[in-house]
Amino acid sequence: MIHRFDVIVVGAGGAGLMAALYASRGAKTAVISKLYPTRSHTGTAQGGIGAALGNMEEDHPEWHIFDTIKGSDYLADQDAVKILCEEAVGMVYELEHMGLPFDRTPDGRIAQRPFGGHTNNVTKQPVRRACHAADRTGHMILQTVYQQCIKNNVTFFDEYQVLDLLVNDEGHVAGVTAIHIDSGELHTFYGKATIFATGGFGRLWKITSNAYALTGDGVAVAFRRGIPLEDMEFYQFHPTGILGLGILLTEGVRGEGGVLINGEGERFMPRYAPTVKDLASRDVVSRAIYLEVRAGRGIGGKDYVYLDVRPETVNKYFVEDGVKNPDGTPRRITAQDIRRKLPDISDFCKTYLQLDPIKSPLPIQPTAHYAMGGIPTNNNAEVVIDAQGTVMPGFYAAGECACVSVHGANRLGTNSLVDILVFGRRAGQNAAIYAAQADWPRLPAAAEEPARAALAAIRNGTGREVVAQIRAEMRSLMMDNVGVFRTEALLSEALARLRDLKECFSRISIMDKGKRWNTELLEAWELGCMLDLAEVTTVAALTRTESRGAHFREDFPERDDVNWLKHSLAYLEADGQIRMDTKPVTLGLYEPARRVY
Amino acid sequence: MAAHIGSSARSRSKFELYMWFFTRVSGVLMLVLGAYSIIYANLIGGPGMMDAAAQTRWAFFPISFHVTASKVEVEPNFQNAFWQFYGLLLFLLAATHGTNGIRVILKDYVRQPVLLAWLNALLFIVWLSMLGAAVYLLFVAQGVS
Amino acid sequence: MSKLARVTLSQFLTYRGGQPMLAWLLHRIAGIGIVLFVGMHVLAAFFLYGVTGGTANTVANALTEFYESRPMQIFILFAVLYHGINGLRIVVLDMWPGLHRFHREAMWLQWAVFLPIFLIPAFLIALGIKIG
Amino acid sequence: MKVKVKVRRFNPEKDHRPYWGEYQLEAQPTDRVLDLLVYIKGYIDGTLTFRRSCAHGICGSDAMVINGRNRLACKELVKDVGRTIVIEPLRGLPVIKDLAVDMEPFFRKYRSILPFLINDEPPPYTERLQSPEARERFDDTTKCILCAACTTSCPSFWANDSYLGPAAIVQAHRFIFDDRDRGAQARLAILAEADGVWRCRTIYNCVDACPREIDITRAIGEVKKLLLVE
Repeated sequence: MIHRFDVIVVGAGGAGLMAALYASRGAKTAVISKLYPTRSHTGTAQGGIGAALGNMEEDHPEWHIFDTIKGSDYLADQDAVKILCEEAVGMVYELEHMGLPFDRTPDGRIAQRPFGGHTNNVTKQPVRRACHAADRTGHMILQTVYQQCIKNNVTFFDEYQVLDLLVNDEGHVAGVTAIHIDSGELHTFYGKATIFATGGFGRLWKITSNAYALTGDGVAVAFRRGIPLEDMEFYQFHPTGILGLGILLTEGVRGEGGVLINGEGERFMPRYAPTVKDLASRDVVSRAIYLEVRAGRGIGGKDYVYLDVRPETVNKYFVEDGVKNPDGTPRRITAQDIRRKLPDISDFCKTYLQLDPIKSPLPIQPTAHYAMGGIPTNNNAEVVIDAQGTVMPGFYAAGECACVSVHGANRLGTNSLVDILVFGRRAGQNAAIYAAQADWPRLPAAAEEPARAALAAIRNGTGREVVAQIRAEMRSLMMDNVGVFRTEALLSEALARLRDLKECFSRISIMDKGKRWNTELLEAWELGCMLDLAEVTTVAALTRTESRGAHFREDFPERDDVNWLKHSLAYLEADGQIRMDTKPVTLGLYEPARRVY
Repeated sequence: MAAHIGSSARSRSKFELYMWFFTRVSGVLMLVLGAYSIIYANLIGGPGMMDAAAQTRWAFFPISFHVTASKVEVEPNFQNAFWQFYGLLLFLLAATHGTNGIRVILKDYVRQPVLLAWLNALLFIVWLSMLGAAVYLLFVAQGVS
Repeated sequence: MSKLARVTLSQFLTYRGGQPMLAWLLHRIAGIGIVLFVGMHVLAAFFLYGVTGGTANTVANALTEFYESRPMQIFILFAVLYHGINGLRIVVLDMWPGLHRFHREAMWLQWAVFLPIFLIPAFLIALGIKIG
Repeated sequence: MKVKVKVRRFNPEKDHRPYWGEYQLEAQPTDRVLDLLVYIKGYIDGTLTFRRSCAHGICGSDAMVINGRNRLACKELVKDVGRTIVIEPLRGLPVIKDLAVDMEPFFRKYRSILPFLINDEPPPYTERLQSPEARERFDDTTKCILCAACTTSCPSFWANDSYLGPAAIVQAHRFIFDDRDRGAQARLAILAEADGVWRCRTIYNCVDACPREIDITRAIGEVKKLLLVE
């Protein structure tokens, strides 16, 4: 079945919905999502959205720009960061006008809290920049933007999973092939402009904060269609995931005063980041945790530390650090404040740890969280396919699946929400403008065939390999070898074993041969995507012989601006090999400097 | 797939609101009326003159038939215009409360609209007949006994 | 598509709702019971006084015999008291929605009020003891 | 520890009626019920079908009946549900396959209550002001994740699926009590209909079922009260 729309949006998280909302104002728009939109992973974002409103204390978008660039370890494109941080302010107001229930200050303005890496550029102290709705800011953003889509009668194709990107011989994108999960039928979505907002791929790692759905389908599909992937070696590990499960405990916990404590009862972050301490950026904190664990200072000598947000602990360090409220009075928190400001966190801890954060410290470990890399785009969210910035006509990407790059080598907390909205909006606007003036691209002949063949190969496979087994091995491998600390030996081993796993993957079989709701088939297909992305990530990590942001090579522990102040691009060659290339970083605002917190 | 925003041509009937409120008010009122009857029965007849069953019957519904087997003087204590109208009010409340309750249950479980309409019509007739019977018993039958 | 949407009686009964679900079920059963009882009673009375002028009437006798049987008496007592007290709980919660927070406590309070009021007379009826 | 998982299976492509699938497996007391389902699907029976995504109670994909109650499979731990775990699809929505039900009727009701801020007044350049107290007024109902656990636990909904259901009313409450919203009258008119709030019989199954601990009956009660005093 063929559906014709001017603009096709794939993915219904924050970026997809924002793109759809704006595109639908000027073009016939469809949103395709493998989940119901309200299930999207944007909904799990907790702590806040960064914007320099200055509601609590002095703040400026310029400071936000600087923090983002510094957080990125100077790998972000600075023109894009400028757009991100300047549009963030208007974006937050727009969300408020859409009805988002932000928490409020006593005088009725949007409340803000400190977050890792956000600082007052003069005093270097943490600044309150994260606008929040309790600890469910992402949930409220997702709901609010979805509500606006309902209001504007956006057309949704819920539970349709995209399997292929349609690229014609002229190199124009003509839409996508998707499977209707319920019927098992393939549908062709034929459009003038296609926007990918398919999210990340945290499921590559064993311990992850990411949902089951985050298997990187969109990124893999684009990669297989010849689009290079940018900066894939940069994958962020969030420092505070619940031990063993990886469920996120927001940075907002530390924003409210929570501290990290090692097995000796010591608050160790001041040793790694003397100025902002526990509110250093995520790569720094995650590495610090691993270093403590390696030095035998994990809790009970094991591989985790405590996040302590008990009021007595927090207030003790507030006194020690001399932390003040905006009005100059000494800052204190009570158990009541924690319950009110972090209700979901309290709920997670009770459900999964049987611990009350007010009474007990919380066992945490770094958890795979966010892909800085992805489908390369320019500032208009148009996908670019080479180092020269050549645009692929009719193709847009936004959100975690895209790499603008505003996050560089390490994303600052709260900036993912800004990214999805600002660049989601740009993708929607630009796609609608493009669709209004572009001709219909030629639809490739037998457009559905590649997807049909891919599924048939899985469905008819008669090998003895088990999908779940391969998936589990891949995730352990990525966690152990392509995690926070990397070396050539670890990465080479990972690459060899990933290629073995890919070989195994060609010999799988599945039990479910039916058509309707065959999620076993789709999970197997998703595993193929993940294996591709795992390989790209590993190859990219092997290639970059320096340490920058989230990518830390123990064999190359220093940042190397001479050779590596550039983005990487990974291309899939016709023979299945991955070819690495680079492209320059856009500077212009701040020259790379040593990064200390 | 496309969102359908609620049509503007919605009826703005407040019937359900009124019935919901009536159910609550009548329920409380019936409890009050029942309590008053049993207090009155005890004040007039006392435990010595009426057995528990008679008191209960009187409390549930104040009609002189309910106490005729007692040792109390039915007339004029229990058989006068006050108690006739008291009984009528109680019965009106009870019958309407109960009929509405049945209507609500039918609305829950009967899914064919035509059948539901017939059952509701039948229910309405039963309600009217009950009221008729009650008026007859309270004002005619009781009057002649 | 619309397969297995209808909730069957067994699915209904195997859902482990809390006490309020039981209360609601009892409230409905009691309500229907009262309507039937009152209906029979009015009908019997109407036949007795309206049709045969106070003398014996077969329809009235049969109905009266049924609802004056001891189990029926206990059931009616139960129905009226339960429906009344449970109804009162709902009215109170409806009028002050803030009290919904205490809905579990309200259930226990309701049992504490209902049980003595119901059990003592029911016990007497069951034993056939008359007071007065 | 060994656990037995009984799952209500139904595949419309080959089954005429549902049947019980039984699986024995080894589990940790702190495993989520969802982990067991994922394990069964991965290693025992790949045809087992269910929805899941975030796996920590935020996305609302995996609401199902666990041991007779509506729960999110990702928020129930094995140690709390016992060694025999009986899992069924949500009641009152059409079963698509095994534990996956058709959510469309549910979302249709959600869309019918105008679930978006209505305010045509031109907004200020910055944010509209709202006091913390006014924000607190509807805080509880902003937590809803549309998992449908409440609506499908409601005997009124089971009896008659024309009832809007608790989730839709909760979503309406979130806007009606938001002092920035101007659409309360339109929403109240919808909720005042026969299939609106009056079908709520204060059974509290929804409150027990809600994984977000929203005081749903209170929210519905507040809407009823508002309709009454209007």
